[in-house]
Amino acid sequence: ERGADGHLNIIYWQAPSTMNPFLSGGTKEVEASSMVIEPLIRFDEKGEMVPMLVSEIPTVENGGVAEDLKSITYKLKEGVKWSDGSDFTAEDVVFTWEYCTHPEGGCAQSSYFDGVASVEAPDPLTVKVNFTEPKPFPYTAFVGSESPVIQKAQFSECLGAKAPECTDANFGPIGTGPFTVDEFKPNDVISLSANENYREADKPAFATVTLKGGGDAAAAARAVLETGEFDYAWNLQLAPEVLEKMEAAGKGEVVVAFGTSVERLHLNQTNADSSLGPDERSVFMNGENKHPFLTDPAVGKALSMAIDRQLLVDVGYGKAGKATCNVLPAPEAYASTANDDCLTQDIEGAKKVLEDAGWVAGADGVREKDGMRLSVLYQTSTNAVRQDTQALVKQWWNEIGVETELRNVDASVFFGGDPSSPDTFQKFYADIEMYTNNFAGVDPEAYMANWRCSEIPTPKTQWQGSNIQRFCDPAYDEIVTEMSKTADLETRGELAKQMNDMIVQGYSIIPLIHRGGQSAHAKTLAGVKMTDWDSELWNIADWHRVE
Amino acid sequence: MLTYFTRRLLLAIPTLLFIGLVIFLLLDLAPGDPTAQLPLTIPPAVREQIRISLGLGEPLPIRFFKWMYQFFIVEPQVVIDSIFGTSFSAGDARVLSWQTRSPVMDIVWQRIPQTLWVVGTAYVVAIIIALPIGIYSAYRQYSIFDNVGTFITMIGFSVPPFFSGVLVIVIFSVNLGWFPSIYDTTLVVNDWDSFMQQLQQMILPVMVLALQITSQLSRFMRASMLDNLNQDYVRTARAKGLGEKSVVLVHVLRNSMIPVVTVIALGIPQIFGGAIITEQVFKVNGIGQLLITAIQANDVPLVQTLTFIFAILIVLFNLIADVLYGLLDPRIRYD
Amino acid sequence: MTDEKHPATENMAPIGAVPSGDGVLDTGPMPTNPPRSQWREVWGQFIRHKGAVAGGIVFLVILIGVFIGPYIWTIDPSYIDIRARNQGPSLAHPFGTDQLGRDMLARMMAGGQTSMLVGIVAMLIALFLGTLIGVVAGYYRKLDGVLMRMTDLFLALPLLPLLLVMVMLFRDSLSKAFGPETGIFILMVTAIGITSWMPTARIVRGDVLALKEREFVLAARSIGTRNGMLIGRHILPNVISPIVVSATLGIANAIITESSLSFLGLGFPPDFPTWGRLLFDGVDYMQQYPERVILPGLAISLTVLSVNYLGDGLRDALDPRIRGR
Amino acid sequence: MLDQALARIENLRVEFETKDGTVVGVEDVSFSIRPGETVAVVGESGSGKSVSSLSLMRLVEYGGGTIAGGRMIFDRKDGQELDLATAAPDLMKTIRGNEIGMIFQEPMTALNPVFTVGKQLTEGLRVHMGMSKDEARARALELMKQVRIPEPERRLNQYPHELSGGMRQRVVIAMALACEPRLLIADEPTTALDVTIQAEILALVNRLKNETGTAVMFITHDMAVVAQMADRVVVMFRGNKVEEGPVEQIFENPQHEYTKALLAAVPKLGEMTGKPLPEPMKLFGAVDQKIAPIPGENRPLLEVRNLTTRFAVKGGFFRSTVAQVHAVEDVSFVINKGQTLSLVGESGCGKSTCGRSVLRLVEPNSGHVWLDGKDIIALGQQGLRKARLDMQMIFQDPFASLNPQMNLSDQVAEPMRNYGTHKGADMHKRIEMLFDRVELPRNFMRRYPHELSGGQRQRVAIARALALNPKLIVADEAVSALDVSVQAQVLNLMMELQAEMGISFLFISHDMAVVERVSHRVGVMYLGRIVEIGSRQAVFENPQHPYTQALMKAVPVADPHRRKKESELNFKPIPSPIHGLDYEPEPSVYRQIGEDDHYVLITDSGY
Ligand SMILES: Nc1ncnc2c1ncn2[C@@H]1O[C@H](COP(=O)(O)OP(=O)(O)OP(=O)(O)O)[C@@H](O)[C@H]1O
Ligand SMILES: Nc1ncnc2c1ncn2[C@@H]1O[C@H](COP(=O)(O)OP(=O)(O)OP(=O)(O)O)[C@@H](O)[C@H]1O
Ligand SMILES: [Mg+2]
Ligand SMILES: [Mg+2]
Repeated sequence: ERGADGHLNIIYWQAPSTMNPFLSGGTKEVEASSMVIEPLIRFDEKGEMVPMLVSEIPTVENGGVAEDLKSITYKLKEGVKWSDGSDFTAEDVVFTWEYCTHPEGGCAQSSYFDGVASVEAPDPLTVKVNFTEPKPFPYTAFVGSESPVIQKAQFSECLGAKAPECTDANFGPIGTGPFTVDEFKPNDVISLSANENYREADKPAFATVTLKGGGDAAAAARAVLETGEFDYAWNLQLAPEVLEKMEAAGKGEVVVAFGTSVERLHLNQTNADSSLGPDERSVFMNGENKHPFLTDPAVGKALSMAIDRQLLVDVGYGKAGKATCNVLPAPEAYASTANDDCLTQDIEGAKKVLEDAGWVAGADGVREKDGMRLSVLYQTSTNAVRQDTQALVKQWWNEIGVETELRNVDASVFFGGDPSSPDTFQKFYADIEMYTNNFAGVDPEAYMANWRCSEIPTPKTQWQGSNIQRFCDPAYDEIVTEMSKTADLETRGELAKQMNDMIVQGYSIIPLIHRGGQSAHAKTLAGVKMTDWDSELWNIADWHRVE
Repeated sequence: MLTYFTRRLLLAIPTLLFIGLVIFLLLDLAPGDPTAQLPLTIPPAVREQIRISLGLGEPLPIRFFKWMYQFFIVEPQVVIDSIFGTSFSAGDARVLSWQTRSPVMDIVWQRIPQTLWVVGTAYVVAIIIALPIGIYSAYRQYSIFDNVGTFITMIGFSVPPFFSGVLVIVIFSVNLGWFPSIYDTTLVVNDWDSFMQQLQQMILPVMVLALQITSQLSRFMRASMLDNLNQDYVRTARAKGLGEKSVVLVHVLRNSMIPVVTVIALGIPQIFGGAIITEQVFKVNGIGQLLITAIQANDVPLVQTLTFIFAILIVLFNLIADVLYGLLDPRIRYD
Repeated sequence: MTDEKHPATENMAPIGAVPSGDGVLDTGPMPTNPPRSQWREVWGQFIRHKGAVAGGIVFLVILIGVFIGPYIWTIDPSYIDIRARNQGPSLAHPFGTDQLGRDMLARMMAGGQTSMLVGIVAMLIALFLGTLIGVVAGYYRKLDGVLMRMTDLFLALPLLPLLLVMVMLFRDSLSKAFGPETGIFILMVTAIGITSWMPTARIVRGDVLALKEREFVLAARSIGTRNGMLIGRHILPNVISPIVVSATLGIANAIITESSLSFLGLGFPPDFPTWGRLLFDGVDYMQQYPERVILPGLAISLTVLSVNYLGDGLRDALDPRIRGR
Repeated sequence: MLDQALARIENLRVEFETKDGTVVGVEDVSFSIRPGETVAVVGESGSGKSVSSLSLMRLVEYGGGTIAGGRMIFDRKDGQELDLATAAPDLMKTIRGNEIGMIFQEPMTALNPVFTVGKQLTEGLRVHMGMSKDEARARALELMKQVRIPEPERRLNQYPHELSGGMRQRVVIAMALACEPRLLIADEPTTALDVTIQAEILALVNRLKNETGTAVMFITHDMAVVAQMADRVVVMFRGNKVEEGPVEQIFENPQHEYTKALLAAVPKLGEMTGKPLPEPMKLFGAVDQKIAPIPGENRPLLEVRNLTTRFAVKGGFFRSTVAQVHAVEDVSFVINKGQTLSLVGESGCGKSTCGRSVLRLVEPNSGHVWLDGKDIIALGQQGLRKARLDMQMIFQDPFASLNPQMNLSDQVAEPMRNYGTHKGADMHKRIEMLFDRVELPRNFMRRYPHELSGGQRQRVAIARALALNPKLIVADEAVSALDVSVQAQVLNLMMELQAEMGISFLFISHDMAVVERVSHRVGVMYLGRIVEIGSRQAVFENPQHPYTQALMKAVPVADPHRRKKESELNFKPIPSPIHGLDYEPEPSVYRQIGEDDHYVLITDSGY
């Protein structure tokens, strides 16, 4: 029965700053807002689509998706109401598209509407999304927690440049989800209560929810696992033994879910020598200005072989990590198995690879060839686990005769796009850098397209671009194009694996760890279905209390 | 005194404008980007759109004057409006935070209560503890009490709060379960029970903060008492036949308090500035936590506004300290 | 003016008329200790201060431990022995090992070097700036207003963005000139130094303002002392006491600020051990491996305490008024 | 007068624990005080006078001392005898301030700066007499009237710093008298004050003694004051009593060597009558002392014309100058080579400022100063520095004018270092010579100022002033803070130097007897102007200006038979030297008296 289980306490150690995911695309904002506003379709814990506001998932078979793949038509569920009691209609969906694609709005999720020509509402319960090009995987707009639907009535005055002025709406959006916002304190705490007009009469089980922010991961974990003050804690990136010890207190349990996140090394394919000028350093010049040795696959191979990925998992990730050799480790249909040799460390093998390629140890143990020393600058963002990884990797590489200098950069600088800073990951003023990337949803097409030649960041593009390691292979670009025209899932899978292998075997990226989300919930909380494909709170309507 | 005060106040305006400019330039120069915290799945083109919508595209002087205008003209109007129900500020853009896209001052107002509760109480508690310790240590210089006091205060000074904070949480929340480890900012104190709850959740952070402040204040108090205990007027007071209590607590204390009171006054901006680490450790989410999250998120308007408010408080309390000095010490005259 | 005008000067006879020395009119008890050299005297007073001696010994032991220790305990602090991770104290690792199997004793020593250097160098920078600005503001009336408003400005400056700006502007050139580790060290120390000189400046200025009115300053001017000398010989030695106190607190403050920066993710890189960083890293493991917080915590506290007592003793020893007693 | 002693001190011994071991403050002292009697305790600095009195109050303990032996019998109101040395602290509390009152040496610091006079006055009354606030206030008012403070009601609400030194001292006296103590201890109540205020206060204590029959223990080293006040005298020397007797006997027939020396060292006003030139004092016990008049030369060295120095009083919104302190107003004088001109006058009349203006340590507003023909006012900074080679200053307070952090040889060496006149071994030799010259043991060179007695400090200051062989020395109250005997030594030293080296002195003092001893010429200052100037003989023997006459009258005479009565004294309060910006003072116009250069101001001086 709705509200029967009383109060639910959730802690997010990074506090949400707004409830409007279109204004701030941060994970914490998206997750918090997912309790209130919903997309048409969500992904469940296995990455499969679940209809939320539509009666069924449109496919080519059931006629929902046009044969030419240029449109998709959603049938909305009947009787769905906004929390203010008004009807949820197709107009709201159309408005959401208008809202997010307004040129002055700076909508953080506008990429979900890439390729969308228009959204129409032929009738109150039908939404038709038209694409400019055929779209083999059309489930982007209004699918997943990053692309929810907002109420037209509430936001109609908030289009474009006016968006930030609607503070009340941004902090307390009216939604179709199981909860409504009572009070929102930015970066601090959100108080919510059950939505009276939620479409399932007996849900949610909790009458009220508090989502508290602040502190750090250890404190959040402690609050759930040790003191029992909270029921659910999000994103517990902690040393495995610390978390185990806390779990041993018996008050709660740790849950993990894997999505597509991979911690990887990017090997700079361009020359990052610090003596080069700003127009040359790490600048891709059509095969000129190549990195002196990282473009040699033997070097990349040896670097990869020298790493004991499982140990990295044990030290830094525990349950929340798996050793991997693929940039695209999931979903299963797309995961290659061709590279799995790398899972076992082989220092001797690595040495031999280098030896064979002509890299011989010099007087100080560092290998050289043609006067070129194997000496790398290895950077990443500042983060305890990453620095442990760096230290371990450095030691292994030293063993095979590669000199390594470590550097770490404050995360807000490293991931910030400030073109004037030398330390951004896009600028890549280093030989090797390490971070995690993933893609939202379950379709890797856009993700794999990241490594086209045209995506390489350069000074001309203000260092914008997603092909960070400056990988460029015309053959690869062709496969990308091919995939964008292929609808058949199996073929798409093959293509994706092919691309994955090209990147991994070209050693421009060395995948290390397939990372999962790690959260904890109290033993008295049931119904949690942790997922990394969508918001962790995607099924909060089903959460309930047990003794 | 009044003319002195107004003269200093007037002088404060150019000072503050300059400080504002420096802060602005510093933050502008700082690397980092408001979109840094967004997931990497958001493509670069979208990020650029976001930056433009935040107003980052405009040239620097315009941004500075806009900010100054909003801070000094629009925000006071908003305050007036909210008090008198007028509508001077209608239509004027306020200083907006980049993270929340909401008016910065609203967030600051929201944070002040918990900061005052926790940091303010800690300050008061520290004063209440530190003064007697300082007085007695000085009165019995080099006694056991004095030595132990010195020892403890120096330890208190040398332990960073990120350690002492977690330590007390582990002891009092995890092992003993006496106090919560997480501060509830939504708690409304309206009856005895909620008041007790508030007390409970305040105890740990106040303890950690007060330890540090006590350490410093008691050193000041001790030194100041020592300076005065050997003055001639103390002997005069004794010769009048006054008891030790009134000699020390009336004659000596009043004089020793003059420098200490100004030190205390100068510490007050720190209360409003919050205690970054302690707030973070106990999830108090006051001004200090606001500042640090804003810095981490490159929320420039929020950071510069907070810093600037802090600068105003510093200038103001410097002035107040000087005035207090003049009030407490009849020998000092400012005209 | 030469002595020729007054040939009598050089061989003037003492005024025999006035009995002195042991004479009837000698004025009461006078200090009768034989004169000692100034530094011998300072030292003599210093070693009579029990706290100072204890503090000095502890400080010295810590210094020797962290700077000489690594020559005896030669394990590389960054050497990873992954099989030996998370061990408690043992003969092979007297302080245990960390989560990567690095030897904690070696890390404590390496961390101590950085922490001590940060403390001392940052303190020196702060002291230098604070004294300079305090003296100039107090001595030259015209600069007073400007300098004191500048102090307000620095009080208001947030350390973290400042540090980020400095890292951005100077890191590359510094690491090119001094190597990456020294480069970041210089940056951190400068940042801490230039954001913590203000209290010293205030105190020194106040004292100088008062000193300037003292008659011996006027007297010095009347015998032709130039401004520079006046500050050097007459003003500075008389503000030494607040400066020593600032120095004491400055070291502690710098060590703690550095560790707090670690907490905020801006301190030294995590692979660069400092006591503050070790303490911070240990906090998560506090319940499993308490020695990981106790050791660095103790090291910091001991240093701060010893410096405090050292400062007390030094201040007393440098003050000839107290020294004579 | 009762025979029964009010207080008897028997074999008192007081010790202090210091880092260098035990110091004996008072070794063995016995004497008694009868009701209605004034016992003067005299002796040099450090002889144990203060310690004895503090022991009587049992206040030594707070200074780190212990009463190591002896008894202090006090006759309580009810006739019972009590040994104060062993009385319980609680009992002492009821005696202090109630039955024994004490006036302290330093009026400037004895009052708590942050409480009003009224509060400090009523405190004792409320503790001891259990008075209510209003009663205590009424009584305080009465006391203020008794000590003749003008406008007593307003004063009660003022803070100590708002009163002049003399008034402050009177407040301290009122405080001591508040509960009508039966014994009043006055510890050098007038040493720091100038003659006029001193005279007032002495008269006041005398009057009170006569009116209330209080016994007074009067501590001083000024024999003239003793002569004015005492019934009986106790002479102390190095912690022991060396002589005791009625005042006449002590003055006329001293027994102990030390008493004789003390009396010999006292400069007495009128001693120089009839002598045109100053000459050194005859010191007791000194053999083969040459006493010869010091003629000097008749060539002018320093010429000061129309010197005016004003200090700005800032105020208002922009801290502009709203008024001026007319510290020195149109002052002119000449000092001949090898001669001494003394400036005398009340506290605050501008003597120090005048001396400093001559050296340009304070910038004068207008006027001319020629030193040996060189125009000092016209000099730039560099020239001025050079000119100071020839003119040096000895400051009012020897302790304040020495850097506490520098040892003595460095302080004396500093002027030579500054000008590079001597270097290395040469300089060292000269320092030694200077130490010998001012009679300081050479092994003092490494000492610090605080390790010296006042007299020794002043000698260091003199050595420093001499280091550059100056032609002119401005001696600002160079001996005021010293003991009589030390004072005599220092005065003689200065005169010797003058005779031998031909130094000219501008001697600033408020002690008329000293001035009479050392000067060739005297200028009397009042409110920034010289009201009378002339040869010492002319001014002292034939004072013309009414202020000069009043000043002369106020000087206590070291002769118990020539006591002054309060009625003879008549001082007007000094008008304020602060005037608005538009105030145009008249130029000083003088009238010549007789044939010599003896002049009297005829412009209105404000007196
Ligand atoms: N607190 C103290 N600690 C150590 N010695 C002291 C202390 N007070 C006084 N003495 C010593 O006791 C002796 C007597 O001092 P006292 O103050 O009685 O001298 P005095 O006769 O009053 O001199 P003056 O005329 O300078 O006031 C001196 O030798 C002095 O050094
Ligand atoms: N620096 C100054 N600023 C303002 N007024 C001053 C200053 N120095 C002295 N005066 C004032 O000038 C007047 C003369 O002071 P001065 O020191 O010359 O007196 P004095 O005759 O030396 O007195 P004393 O005998 O007390 O030393 C006084 O009213 C004093 O308050
Ligand atoms: Mg005395
Ligand atoms: Mg004077």
